[in-house]
Amino acid sequence: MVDVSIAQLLFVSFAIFSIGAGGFLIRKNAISLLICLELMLNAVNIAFVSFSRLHNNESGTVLYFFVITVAACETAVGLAIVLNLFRLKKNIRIQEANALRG
Amino acid sequence: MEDTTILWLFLLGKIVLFFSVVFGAVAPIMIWVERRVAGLVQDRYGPNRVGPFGLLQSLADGIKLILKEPLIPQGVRKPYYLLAPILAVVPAALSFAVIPFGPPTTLGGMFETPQRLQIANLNVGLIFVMTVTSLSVYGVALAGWASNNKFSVMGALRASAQMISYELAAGLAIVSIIMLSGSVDLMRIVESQAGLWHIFPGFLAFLVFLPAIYAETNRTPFDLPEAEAELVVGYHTEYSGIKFGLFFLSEYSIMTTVSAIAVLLFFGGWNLLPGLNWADIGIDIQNSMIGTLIAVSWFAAKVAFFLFLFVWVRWTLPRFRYDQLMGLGWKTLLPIAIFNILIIAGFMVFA
Amino acid sequence: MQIFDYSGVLILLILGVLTGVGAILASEILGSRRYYPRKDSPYECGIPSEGADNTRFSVKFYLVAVSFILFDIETIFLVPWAIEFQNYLQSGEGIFIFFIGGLFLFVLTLGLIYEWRKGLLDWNQ
Amino acid sequence: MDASLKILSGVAVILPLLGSCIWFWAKNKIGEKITGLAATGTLVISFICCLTLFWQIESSARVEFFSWIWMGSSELVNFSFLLDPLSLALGLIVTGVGSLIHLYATGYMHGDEGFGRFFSYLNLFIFAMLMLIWSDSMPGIFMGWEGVGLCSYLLISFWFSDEANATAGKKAFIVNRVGDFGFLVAMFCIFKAFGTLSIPEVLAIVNSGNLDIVQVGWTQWACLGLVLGAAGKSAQIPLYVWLPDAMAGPTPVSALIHAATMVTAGVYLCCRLQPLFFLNPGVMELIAYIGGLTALFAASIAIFQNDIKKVLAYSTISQLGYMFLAVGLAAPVAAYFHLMTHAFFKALLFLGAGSVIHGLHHEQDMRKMGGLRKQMPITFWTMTIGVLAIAGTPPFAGFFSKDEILHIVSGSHRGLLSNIAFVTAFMTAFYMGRLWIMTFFGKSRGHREAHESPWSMTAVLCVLAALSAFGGLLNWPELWGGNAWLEHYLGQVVTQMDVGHGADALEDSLKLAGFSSLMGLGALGLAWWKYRDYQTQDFRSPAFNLFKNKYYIDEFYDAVIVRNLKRSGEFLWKVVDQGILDGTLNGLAYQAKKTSERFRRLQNGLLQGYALWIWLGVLILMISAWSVR
Amino acid sequence: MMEFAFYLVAGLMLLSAGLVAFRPKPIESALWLILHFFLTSTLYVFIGADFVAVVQLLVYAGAIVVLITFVILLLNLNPQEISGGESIRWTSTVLFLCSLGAVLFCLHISTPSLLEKMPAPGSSFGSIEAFSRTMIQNYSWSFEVAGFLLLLALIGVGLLAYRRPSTRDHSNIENKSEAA
Repeated sequence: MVDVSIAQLLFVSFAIFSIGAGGFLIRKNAISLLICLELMLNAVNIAFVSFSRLHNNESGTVLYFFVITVAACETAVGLAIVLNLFRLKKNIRIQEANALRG
Repeated sequence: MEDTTILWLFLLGKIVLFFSVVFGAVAPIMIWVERRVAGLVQDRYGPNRVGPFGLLQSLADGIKLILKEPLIPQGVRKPYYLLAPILAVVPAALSFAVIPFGPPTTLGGMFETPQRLQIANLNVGLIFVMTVTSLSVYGVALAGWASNNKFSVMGALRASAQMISYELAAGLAIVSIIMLSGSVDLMRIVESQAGLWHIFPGFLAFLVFLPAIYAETNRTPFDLPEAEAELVVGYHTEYSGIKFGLFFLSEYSIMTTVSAIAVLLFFGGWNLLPGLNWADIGIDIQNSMIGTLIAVSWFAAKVAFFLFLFVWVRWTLPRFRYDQLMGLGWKTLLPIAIFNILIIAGFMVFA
Repeated sequence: MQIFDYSGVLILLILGVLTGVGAILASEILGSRRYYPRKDSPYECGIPSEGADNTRFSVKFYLVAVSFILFDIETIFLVPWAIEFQNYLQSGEGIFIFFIGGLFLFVLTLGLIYEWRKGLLDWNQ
Repeated sequence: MDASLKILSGVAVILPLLGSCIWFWAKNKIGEKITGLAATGTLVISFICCLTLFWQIESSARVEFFSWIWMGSSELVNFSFLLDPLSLALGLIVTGVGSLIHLYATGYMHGDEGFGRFFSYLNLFIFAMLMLIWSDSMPGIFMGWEGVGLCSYLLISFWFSDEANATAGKKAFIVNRVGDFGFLVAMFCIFKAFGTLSIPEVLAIVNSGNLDIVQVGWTQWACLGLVLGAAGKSAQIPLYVWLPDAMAGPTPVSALIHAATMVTAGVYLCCRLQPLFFLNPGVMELIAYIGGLTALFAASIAIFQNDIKKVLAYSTISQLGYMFLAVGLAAPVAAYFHLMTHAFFKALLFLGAGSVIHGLHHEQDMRKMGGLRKQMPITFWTMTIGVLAIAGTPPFAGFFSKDEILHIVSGSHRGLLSNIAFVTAFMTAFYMGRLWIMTFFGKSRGHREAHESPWSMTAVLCVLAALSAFGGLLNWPELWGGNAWLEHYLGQVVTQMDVGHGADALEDSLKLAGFSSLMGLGALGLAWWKYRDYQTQDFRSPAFNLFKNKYYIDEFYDAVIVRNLKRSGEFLWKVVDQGILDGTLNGLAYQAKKTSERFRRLQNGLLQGYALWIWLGVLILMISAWSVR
Repeated sequence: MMEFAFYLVAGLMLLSAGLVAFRPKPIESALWLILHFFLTSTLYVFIGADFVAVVQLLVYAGAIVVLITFVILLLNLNPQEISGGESIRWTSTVLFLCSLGAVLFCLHISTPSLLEKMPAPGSSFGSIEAFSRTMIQNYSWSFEVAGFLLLLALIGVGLLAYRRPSTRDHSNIENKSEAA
């Protein structure tokens, strides 16, 4: 197994997370948003597994498992909402879905 | 321990063996067998002109495909159109990585310790196979979407939906087998079947697994998406030449992988018979070269039988309508698989 | 020696890609070139294609995909349970492991029944 | 003895009150004629009770009814009557003249839809007047005082449908309230000084003489308050403006309230609390001068008035001025005598004017009258007796009471006041003559045919004419061989300044009497000469406008007080209430809205905006956690 | 050699993540996402977590991205409708970069203990037997809750996405709106 320091792993994880967050903030259509969200969740998983490896304890990977289920459910419901959005507005630009405002 | 170079050589040897056998031999022979059996079933001769009994017919077809014009229809999404066949072939190739086609042997003394006759003995072997089958959906989906033809898109969606739903049933069947054998590594699953093949306790699982693998490879009863009559050959309508060949190649290689898995999980891989083992009849499959060869050939025979089963089923069963097909997948196989898990669990706990 | 095995997988992956790309390149090079318009239009049993080419598709496919994900994860959750099944059996807590798996399966069959009753699974078009 | 007194006084007071409640809705039940007679009947009964009380009570009696227990300490306010010469005399006048006017009113108000209502108000007025003059405690008097004010308001604006009447009623009520304010201040000071409000106790303490300086100081304020109250109620200089406007009410009302009874309340009050006024002679002097000035002032205005009732109103004010003059010069008996005679002939004059107006179908402007001598003979003769009486011609009552006052005024050696008194006497005679001639002599300027009033009105006129003719007998001066009955009768209660009884006194009084009667007749002759063939013209001098417009007093009051009040009210309303209170409140609300408006924009529905804020929050959290490490 | 492999994989991961986030067409970013998940699973292999690597492939690459691809195919939006002019909004970019820098700075000067190499993992780390033993032993309760969560997601999607078609059964989306 390649011996690599936790800092490097965390750096990779945070970098991916930032890219995902940046994408989330910048992109305009709903599906890209969800994809960026996947990126962010994936980055979190990397951190989990790397810490699990650091402490040589399997609970990190188990938590990874539950994060995956949450990601899956979230994507499923998210896409259902996007579908409805599309059905309603014939486009899925996020700017236009701003009815819930003060 | 052996020095690494020999191991690497052995690994390359295995890979070369796999490629030559699966891609080079099994696929073309299967095509030939299929057309011959089709002919016999329909009371006509199959291809028998090219080479003895037409054996070289499929080789000839291969060369023809390569020489055909690389036609790219207009209005097609070019990058994805070309990417699709590659995405179809890659999982087909990968799927064979974890299949052990023989007992751990020292190949007649070449190695001190018995080596595994599988390209990569991952301890998560079975799940890797499941992953690979689920990856093959991409090839199909992209092919349909890229070729910009509404029938092919329709075919692709239907094919992928079908593959997805039957994958589930296969997955749950595999889970029950894992329960029986207690491990995910294929080698250990085969060793656990030494006494009793899994087909007997897990007969329901096999009952679910068989139709699942047929649906997964879009074979006969479930080949509606590419049926000529309805959907103009489905998702690879716009493909011609070698690109179509690649789809064909990936289909047949996945077919061999899946039948190999079926043999490994249910029919005890290279074990002789449920009650009888090689050692009982005096053949040392671990150290003697010949023993290993006999075991491997016994395993190959079983896989051949399953392949023949594919062809046989193709020309006997009528094609499912799509809603029957999906209904079977979701409303019968899946419940049976779940029920089967409970039965086996209950059986093991209380009996 | 995990690396040794994964390198096997890697090599196979590379070989697969190579066969794909190689085949396409070969046909590019060796293929003959004769061009006339009829070949380029999408093939529909000879009938010139009509109707919008980007017709949308039933939401059923989406529902199938979602059910697939959720049940796939169920399968994945069951795998470790299956693996641990025999250990707990030998250590005498068979009932406990059975109960856990049973409850999990029951919850998810509820989902399946819900879908079945709601008519998501019947493709009667 | 006490029980019978209690019953009599009770009946005399309560009967009018009950009456007022009944007549209100009785009119359409039992018909107009019967209501009128019944109302007059209640008055006659209470007059009879007064008469019997008058005969039975020698000096004074105190009748206890009940005390307003729930009004704090019991001795503070108790509901009881003090029946002594002062209150009984006035009581007789009130009920007597009242019943006559009730009889007159049945004729005058015939056919008016508010008939029942009118009589209920009149009865209520009588009840209030009796309460005022009979109750023995200041709050009791005050209750009567207010009741009278109320009834005057109700009766002045009787025909409230007409805007002018309503405003006149309001004006009378408000001006009276100013007077009542003075009365209240007086009550507080008395209570502060003597700790009690019952008049006998107060007078006992004052007469006992052992008062310390502080108490005297308080009494001074009390007297000033009383003067203000009296001026308000009896229409003296500062607060007289309401009486001329009060003529908007029906004529019987003017006769009863604004001639005979209510306006005399002030005089009665000063006589009742005379010991208090003796404590501070300055106030007495003030009263005298107020009286004199009012007399002169009102008389000068009366000369130039063309409305018959306005002339009589101003003459009432000037006669009251005379009474105050007498009270001011410590001659309450003279004031009282003039008050009684004035009640008779002024009621007569008013009712006469009423019948003239009734005859001419509500025509009040003298310039449109004239030559009514033949058409209304009874009214003419009774009016002549009244005019002669007020002008001070010898045989009539007016001569004796006015002469008494003139005698006192000249006797008090106050040059200015005596001159004022004599000039006013001349002016009184002149304007009464003018009125007399313009209405009854000359050609009939009015184009309508006048008819004589019915018997109920003319009979009352005759009775009053008789009274004003023989009224003088009440206090025939001893100097002239009379028994001065009133002087002796009232002397039990009030002290009268002695004018001297020597031989030269007789001679002086005879000279004075002769001179005043000559002046009266001269004024009448001048009026006769001036207005015999009166067409339309009047004096044309610049000063004429001044008199004609009543010295612009009303406009002056309006400009100084009313407008300022309105402006300050406006200021309070606009600046303080709207500006400050509402301003701050609305300001706060506005600010809240503004800030919330800004925050609302933060939540603009943009999904990624929210994500940005979350990201920032996480970042800050991380950095702070790391820095605190 | 392994060091170099790790850096290569990490670099490729970042590259593919960038492409996923910032390529205009969603279908393209979906495919780059698949590559990204492949690289992530190789990263897990490097770390030693085998089972996690395969599960990553199976679930992420094999199921979730399939769903996303399906939706992209289903919606079949014309490209400009989906991508639209991706005007880079400077505020978010600036914020993102400075936050990246800030955290890296903190990580960099953080305790040195983070920087030295991680010890070799135990023999059974990452194997499926170890994973399942920990899971069933410590997390059996959350195992059930996860099942319940899946049920909820299923019902949620059932409610959201599927409206019982009216009598005229046009099951494709295009005229679903009239039917609904």
